[in-house]
Amino acid sequence: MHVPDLFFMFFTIFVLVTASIVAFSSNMLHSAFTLFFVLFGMAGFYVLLGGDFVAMVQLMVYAGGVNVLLIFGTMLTGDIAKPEISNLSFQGILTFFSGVSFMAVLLTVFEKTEWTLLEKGVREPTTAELGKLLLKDYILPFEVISFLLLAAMVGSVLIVLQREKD
Amino acid sequence: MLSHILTWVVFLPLLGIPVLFALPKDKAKWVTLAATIADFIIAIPIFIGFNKSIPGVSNPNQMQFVEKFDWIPSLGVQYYMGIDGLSVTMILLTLLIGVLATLASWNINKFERGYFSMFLLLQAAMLGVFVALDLILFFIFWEVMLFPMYFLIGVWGGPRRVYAAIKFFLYTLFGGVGMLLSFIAMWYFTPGERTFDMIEMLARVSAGGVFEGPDILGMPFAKVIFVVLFVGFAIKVPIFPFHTWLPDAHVEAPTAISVILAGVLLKMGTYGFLRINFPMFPEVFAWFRDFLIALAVINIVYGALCALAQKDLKKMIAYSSISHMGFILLGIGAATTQGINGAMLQMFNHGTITAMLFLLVGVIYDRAHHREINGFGGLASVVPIFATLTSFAFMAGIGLPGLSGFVSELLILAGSFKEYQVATILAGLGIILGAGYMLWSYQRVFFGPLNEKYKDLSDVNIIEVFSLAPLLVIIVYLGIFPNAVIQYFEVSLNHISRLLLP
Amino acid sequence: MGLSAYLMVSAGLFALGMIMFISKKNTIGILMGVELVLNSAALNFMAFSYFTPSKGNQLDGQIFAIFIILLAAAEAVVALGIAIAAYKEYNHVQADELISLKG
Amino acid sequence: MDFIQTSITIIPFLPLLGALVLGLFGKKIQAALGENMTGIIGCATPVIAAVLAFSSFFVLLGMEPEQRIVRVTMATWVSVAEFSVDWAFRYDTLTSMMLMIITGVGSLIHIYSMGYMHKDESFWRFFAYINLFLSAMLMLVLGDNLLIMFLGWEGVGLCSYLLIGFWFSNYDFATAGKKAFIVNRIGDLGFIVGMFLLVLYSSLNFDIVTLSFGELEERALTLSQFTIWNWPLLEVVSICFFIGAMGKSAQIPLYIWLPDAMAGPTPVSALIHAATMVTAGVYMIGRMFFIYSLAPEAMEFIALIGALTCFFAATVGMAQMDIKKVLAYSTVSQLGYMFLGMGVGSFSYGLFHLLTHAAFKACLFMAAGSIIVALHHEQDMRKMGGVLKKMPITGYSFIAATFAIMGFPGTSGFFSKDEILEGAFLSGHPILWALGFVAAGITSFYMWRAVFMTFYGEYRGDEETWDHCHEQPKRTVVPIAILAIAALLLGFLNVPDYLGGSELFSHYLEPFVVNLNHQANYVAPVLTEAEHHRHEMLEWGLMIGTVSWSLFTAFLAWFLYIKSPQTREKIMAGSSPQALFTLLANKYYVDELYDTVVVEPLGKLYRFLAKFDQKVVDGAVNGAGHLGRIFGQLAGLFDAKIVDGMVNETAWFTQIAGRGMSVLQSGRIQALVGSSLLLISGVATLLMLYLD
Amino acid sequence: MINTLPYLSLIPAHVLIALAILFFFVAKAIPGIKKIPQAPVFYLVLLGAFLLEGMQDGSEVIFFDMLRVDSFSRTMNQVLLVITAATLFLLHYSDEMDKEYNWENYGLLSTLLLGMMFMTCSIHLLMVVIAIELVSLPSYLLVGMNRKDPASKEASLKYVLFGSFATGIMLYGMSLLFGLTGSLVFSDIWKGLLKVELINSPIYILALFMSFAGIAFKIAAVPFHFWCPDAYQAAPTPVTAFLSTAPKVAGLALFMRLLDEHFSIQASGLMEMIAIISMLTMTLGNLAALKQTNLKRLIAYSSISHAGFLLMGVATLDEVGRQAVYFYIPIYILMNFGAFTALIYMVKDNKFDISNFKGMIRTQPMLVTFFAICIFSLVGVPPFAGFIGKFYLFKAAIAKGLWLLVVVAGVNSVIALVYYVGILKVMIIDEPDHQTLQVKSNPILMGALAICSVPLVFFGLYWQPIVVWTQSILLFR
Repeated sequence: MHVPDLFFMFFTIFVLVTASIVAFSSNMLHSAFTLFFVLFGMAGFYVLLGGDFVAMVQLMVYAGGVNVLLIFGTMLTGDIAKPEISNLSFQGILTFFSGVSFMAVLLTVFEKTEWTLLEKGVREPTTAELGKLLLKDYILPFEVISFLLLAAMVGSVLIVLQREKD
Repeated sequence: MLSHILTWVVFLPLLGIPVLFALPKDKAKWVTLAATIADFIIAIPIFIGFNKSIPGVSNPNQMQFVEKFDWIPSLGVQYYMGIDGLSVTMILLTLLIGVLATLASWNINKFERGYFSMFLLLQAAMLGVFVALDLILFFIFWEVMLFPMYFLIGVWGGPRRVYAAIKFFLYTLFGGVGMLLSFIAMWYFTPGERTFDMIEMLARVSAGGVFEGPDILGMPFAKVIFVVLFVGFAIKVPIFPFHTWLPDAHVEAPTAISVILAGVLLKMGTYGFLRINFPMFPEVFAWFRDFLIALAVINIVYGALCALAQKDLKKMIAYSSISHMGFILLGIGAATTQGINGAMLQMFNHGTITAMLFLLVGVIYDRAHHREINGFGGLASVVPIFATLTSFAFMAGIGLPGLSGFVSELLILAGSFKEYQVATILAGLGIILGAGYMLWSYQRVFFGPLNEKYKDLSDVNIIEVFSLAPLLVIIVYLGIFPNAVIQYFEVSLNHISRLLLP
Repeated sequence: MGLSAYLMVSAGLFALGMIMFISKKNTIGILMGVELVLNSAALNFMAFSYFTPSKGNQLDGQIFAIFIILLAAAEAVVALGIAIAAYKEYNHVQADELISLKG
Repeated sequence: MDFIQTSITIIPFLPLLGALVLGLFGKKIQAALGENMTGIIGCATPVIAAVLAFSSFFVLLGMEPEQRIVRVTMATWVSVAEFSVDWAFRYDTLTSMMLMIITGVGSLIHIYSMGYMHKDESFWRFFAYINLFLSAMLMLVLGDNLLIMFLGWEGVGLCSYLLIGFWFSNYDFATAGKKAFIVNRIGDLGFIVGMFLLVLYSSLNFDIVTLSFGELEERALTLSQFTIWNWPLLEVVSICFFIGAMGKSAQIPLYIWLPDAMAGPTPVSALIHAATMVTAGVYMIGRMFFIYSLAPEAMEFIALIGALTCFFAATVGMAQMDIKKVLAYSTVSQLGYMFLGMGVGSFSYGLFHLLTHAAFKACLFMAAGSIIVALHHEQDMRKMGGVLKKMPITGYSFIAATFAIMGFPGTSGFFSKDEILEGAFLSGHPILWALGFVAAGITSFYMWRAVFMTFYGEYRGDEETWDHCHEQPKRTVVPIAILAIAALLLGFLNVPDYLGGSELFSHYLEPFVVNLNHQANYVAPVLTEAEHHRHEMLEWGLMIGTVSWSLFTAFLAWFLYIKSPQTREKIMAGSSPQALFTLLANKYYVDELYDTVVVEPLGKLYRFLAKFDQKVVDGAVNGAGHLGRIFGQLAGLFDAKIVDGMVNETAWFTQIAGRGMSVLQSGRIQALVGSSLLLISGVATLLMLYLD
Repeated sequence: MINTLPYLSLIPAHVLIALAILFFFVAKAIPGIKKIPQAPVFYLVLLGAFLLEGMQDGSEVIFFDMLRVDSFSRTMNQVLLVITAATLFLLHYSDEMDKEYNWENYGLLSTLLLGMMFMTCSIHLLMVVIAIELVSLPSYLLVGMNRKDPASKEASLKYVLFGSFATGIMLYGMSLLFGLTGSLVFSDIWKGLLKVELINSPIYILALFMSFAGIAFKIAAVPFHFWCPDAYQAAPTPVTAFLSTAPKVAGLALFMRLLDEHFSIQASGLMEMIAIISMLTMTLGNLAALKQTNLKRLIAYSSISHAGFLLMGVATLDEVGRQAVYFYIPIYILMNFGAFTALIYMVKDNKFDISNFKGMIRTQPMLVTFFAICIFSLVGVPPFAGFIGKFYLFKAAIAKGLWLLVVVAGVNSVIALVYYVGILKVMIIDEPDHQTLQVKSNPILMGALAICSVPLVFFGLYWQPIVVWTQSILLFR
């Protein structure tokens, strides 16, 4: 067993456990904070998969941005004074089984599929190459997504600030 | 004008609509009357100039008063109108019923302009159906009838009008959609070059062409198309078991609309059989024929039996229509010359007779405000003229010799007897039952001790006489000289008979 | 560890995300489920980028993953904005109580 | 020729004109010009027609026997492809006889009616109807083809319907009219099918289809070679037409309408239900004798039905109390004789009986009507008696006609009935003869019974009526007397050979109606002198037997009703005679039988079907909806609260299907997502299973 | 490094709209510009973009396999621009959106528009995702802008959640596609899927189906349609009109482009898949519509079923089917905008319940007549254009032998009748009562309504112009 495999095992257990806590915790804040660990674990996977830059983006944007946003959201939409914000589930068993069965479908399908595989994956720094790609092949999405972010920002502000009904 | 006479005839009623909205609303009925009468008058050259000796039907160059323009060239859809023996009498019937139904609408006093504009639209659409020779044009006219009819029943009808109107609309649209799909499939798999020109299609079929397509959901193409088309038209006829909309629609519709419904609309189904459904698929027709005859007999006997049980006069007549339409189907199904000619004659005769019956029911309904057969009694002594007129209509409905209904039923039965003896005899039972329900209801309404409630009932007034008299004259005249009408279509229908029975 | 191991992890995350999505009462909780789903998709892209040959650049998958992260951010912004607006309107964001629109 | 052509063209349309005038303007005429004028208009047309008919007859007599036929073709009626029928009339010896009966008896009855219908407010309507009837009846006999005959056939049926229900405010009368019409319709179906069979085989074998009698006669031999349904074609055709005749001429089993038809005014009974219309069936068989001659089995059948009807109707007649009912059953019975005659091939005798019957039965009915009017519309013989004193002319006319109907030697009935019975016997149908023979006695019995109950003995009604009872006016009495004389004398037209006569009537008809034993292909048994002699003796024997049997029963009637009513009461007190009497009085319960076997099941059937139509057919087409509702309820998804849908009461079926989806539309986003997820995985799984 | 600027000259309309987005978002901050009336500016921009699209020519693949601009994309973009202009027009007459925030609203609308314009020409999965998101996010926000309906925020929230769900599924599916083929460009994906053992295998179906989720979400096809009724009901009516048409057009354009490069060996499976989606969509949409009492919601469901019908044309996967879809698009836009214009005309204060329309014809005969034309056209009865649209769709499906689909569609067009005619029944047959809306007449809106409904009759009788137009769209060439 190679070292990366050990890391993989670790991250797998780590991510699935934390994700389960996110999913099944009944305290909203617990979920929100635990999500940070999930995202961190994901970054670990990315590193294992040769995506050093992506892992960094994951940590900065996702863990640092989105997750913080979610925590803020949790607090803003609940009673801030209360430490516990409910994150209860309902139709639990049924949901659980339908989720699990869906996963079973996915796994069966994957199992049946013969993927074309590379001889061996490469793990080397990708930042430079990604930069080039972003400014050449992916210049258009790169530009367009800026509009997306702009619209998202302005729009969110707008909808929150909208006048009360008159 | 003669060169575009069909267009004029079809669209003249539409010209009435703007006029009608321009004038005060109490003038609406006069505008409508003027429009329908004018339509009748400008159509006279058609009946005079019609060449009775050429069959048309499957011969493109034998259609008369043809108007043919490219309409949607990309699709090969044409504005193609023309008539042959098959359509000419139906046009006559439609024009006639149009005028009479206008008279029958004289008492409409709710949204006159809306009523009469819908009425005129309906009239134009009905005429269009009978002259269109392009499948798409035909279908458009066919469906255009639906929404005026919906409103005419729905707004101006009886207490359960909404139900009846939507039921009518649903049934007919259901059939219509099937028809449309079949038309498209027929277009796609036309023998030879694709076309919507039904005469051209027929010409190719009669020259040996066959609609060949892939199996549809595991069933042979031609059979499926045939059956779907059949259902589409059968709903209009209506044929058991698609008939249940008819009693409801009749009961709820205002008098004039019942008249049109029974007089013209039902004929479109059988017209469709003769023009499109059967001749296009002669082989399937041969396969389907026994079943068709069975349906016809069921229609006749079943309709008559149901009519016996009805308590509402209009419903009784509606079921009698079902029974009578069964005769038409019987004649067409037998497809012998007499049978098919008789069917066509019956289409005309049933149009006039049933129209008269509904007009008469309308007269009594206007006065008594109900139609319960058992709610009357002894009216013959109070309203003798009305009773006499009714007896004429009833006797014509029974098929008394000397009145028009007899000749057509005779021809149908004689024709079908050549091919289906037992069915014909069973259908003959329908005639007996017909006498039963007609006389029984007549007796309950007009005979027996006078119902005191109605001792001051007034007899028919002048407008009603004007709307009834022409029908009476036609019924009697055609009983004596049916060939006055038969001569128009005989050649064409003999031709169809040859197409169907090679 | 091979491709299928990663796919299993991503399938697991996907299923957890779905479960959250279907079962959470709090809107923010549902959003978290969405994040899990998006992460599973990104993980897939990363894994495929690493294990399978790519027609274009081998890093296409990684680029896609980056964009997924950005999209997630944008979506989260909008979703939270709307959630807060809704909170102002109804004083809660419990999905099971937001049922005035139905039928 | 020309005269005949003109007159036969005019004859049927004269009464039609009268009917039209009276029908359209009768009410005004009656109001303005009075009843008399109306009556005169009504009577004028048949009288003129009668004059024309008789003059035509004499013109015809002046022609060679073989050429006594005139045809008039006026226009085409129906013509489709090879099927073509004309408006055409045919006048030959048979027609001339019928024309005279119809117009002659018709005229008399019209005149009689002026008296009978006096002071009826619908006087004009009566004449309109009865004129119309004459017109139709004339069409029937004049028609050159089956279709015109059928036109008349139905036309007389219609008029019969109208006249039976003439006093329509009485619901039962109207019902009787309806019954007559519908029963006739059943027979007509047979008629029509017969026609169709001829059409069918004509179109198969000839260029044109014809229903004209002349051409059918030419084709008869050809047609006789075919079979249908494993039967000789002409047998089937004959039976079919005979079914028509059964309806019209009230034979078993379709006779039930005739007794009820007595609900109509008495002139109607006399004209339509005795003299003319009901004999149409006999006329039809005579007209088409060439077909019947080729259908021996059908002939047997006709003879059998005729004899049975004759017998059973006569027995029922014995027990009736209503004088018109007695006459009605008597009519049925006499019609049975006619059919017996036709059935055994003695066409001319059957037709002769038609003629004589027209005279004596019309006379009987009119006399009865006269009495009924005089007794304030009392028809029950138990409340009559001794009327002869008050109404001698009527009474003696009635008695004269009774002599005729019983077959008293020398009267018309004697010759006609006797020849029929003789024909039956000689053609080898002893059993049928026996039925007819017994019936002859019964006839004599019930007729004399009627005479004795009505005219003799003590009056049994109330005083006031008796006081007002008097002889009717001339216009009523004269026609009765004329007919009575005719009833006595007409018989001499056809005195049989063995009585030294020359069978004038049969010979007159001969060119167009040939008795079976005179037909070309009839192989007459060669009789030796002795056999010939024995034959004659037999004829004499039969005649004497019948006459003495009739006289005996007449005596019996006298004995039981005049001489010794006590004996009658004693006999009637016995249980079995009483049971028999009840059975007969109730007409063998045939009406009840029809009710239970036909009418009630039919009623059940149509009521069931009407429900079936409403619930099942209508429902089945909407079946998806029903299923949807059931599933909806099962799944607990059916929400009764949402009944007030937008399209409520319209198309509820589809709506319910929509309602089943409401769980998806609960408004909870999770439900939505969950279901879409389930849908996805469901579809995916299905696809995989399917595609693997 | 390759200069990408020249590529921009091939998408000038996109650029113009992008500039407009910046302008609308930023301009408010600049004191002088703030006073400029916003709407004319937007109209000008739209007109400019329309003309720019019209001036272009030829077919190019640009931005390194990201976009493909051709006559198809340009025509679709023009359609989208027209829809946007119509929406802008309706926004003037609606009281549901806060006019104070017009700058921002227009900015969001422009963003949406830009996204759709990219949807019509994307040929790269990443571009597809971004374009779809570019459409989705402003849509979520616009739905929440209805001041008159308190449920607006709820709808918006549901919409965003559901949208994220669909995006998640789509991304997951795309990842599988990427894994299977190693490519993100449409043509390469189809080539990559060309392996025999792969076709119609579970993973193939799963990957494709999940990838279609985003598109299905945009055109509101089953099972991604659940957001649709809520969002349509609670959104400001002009936005509803917009959302019920424009994203569908863009989504269909994208769908057709995505499917265009498939190989014939793949056709049957795809056809089946899309046919199933199509059948489910039209059936569920129709059935759910039957019991609606809110007019806006009803039209939402009807638009779902119409999406099903449109997918019928897509399912044939051939030129005929696409032509039928092109044919239906303008008609569908006219019908829908006609209906929504009438609603805006009639309804104030969010009274969309069907009972508010009782006996409307007594007071507003013209209005109801026009509305009825639109409704009958939606039903698809002649002589209205909706019939012709369905006619072409049926024709395409029959030509391909998709009989089951044809039958289901046929039955559905009958079911649809029930609820559509139910509306008319309320408006025309029922008697008015106190609930019935009082309508102030507005000639301009009436004119707009006439512009929508009169062509429906005209095209119903003479549709050759649309045929010519559809033929002018040289697809992907």
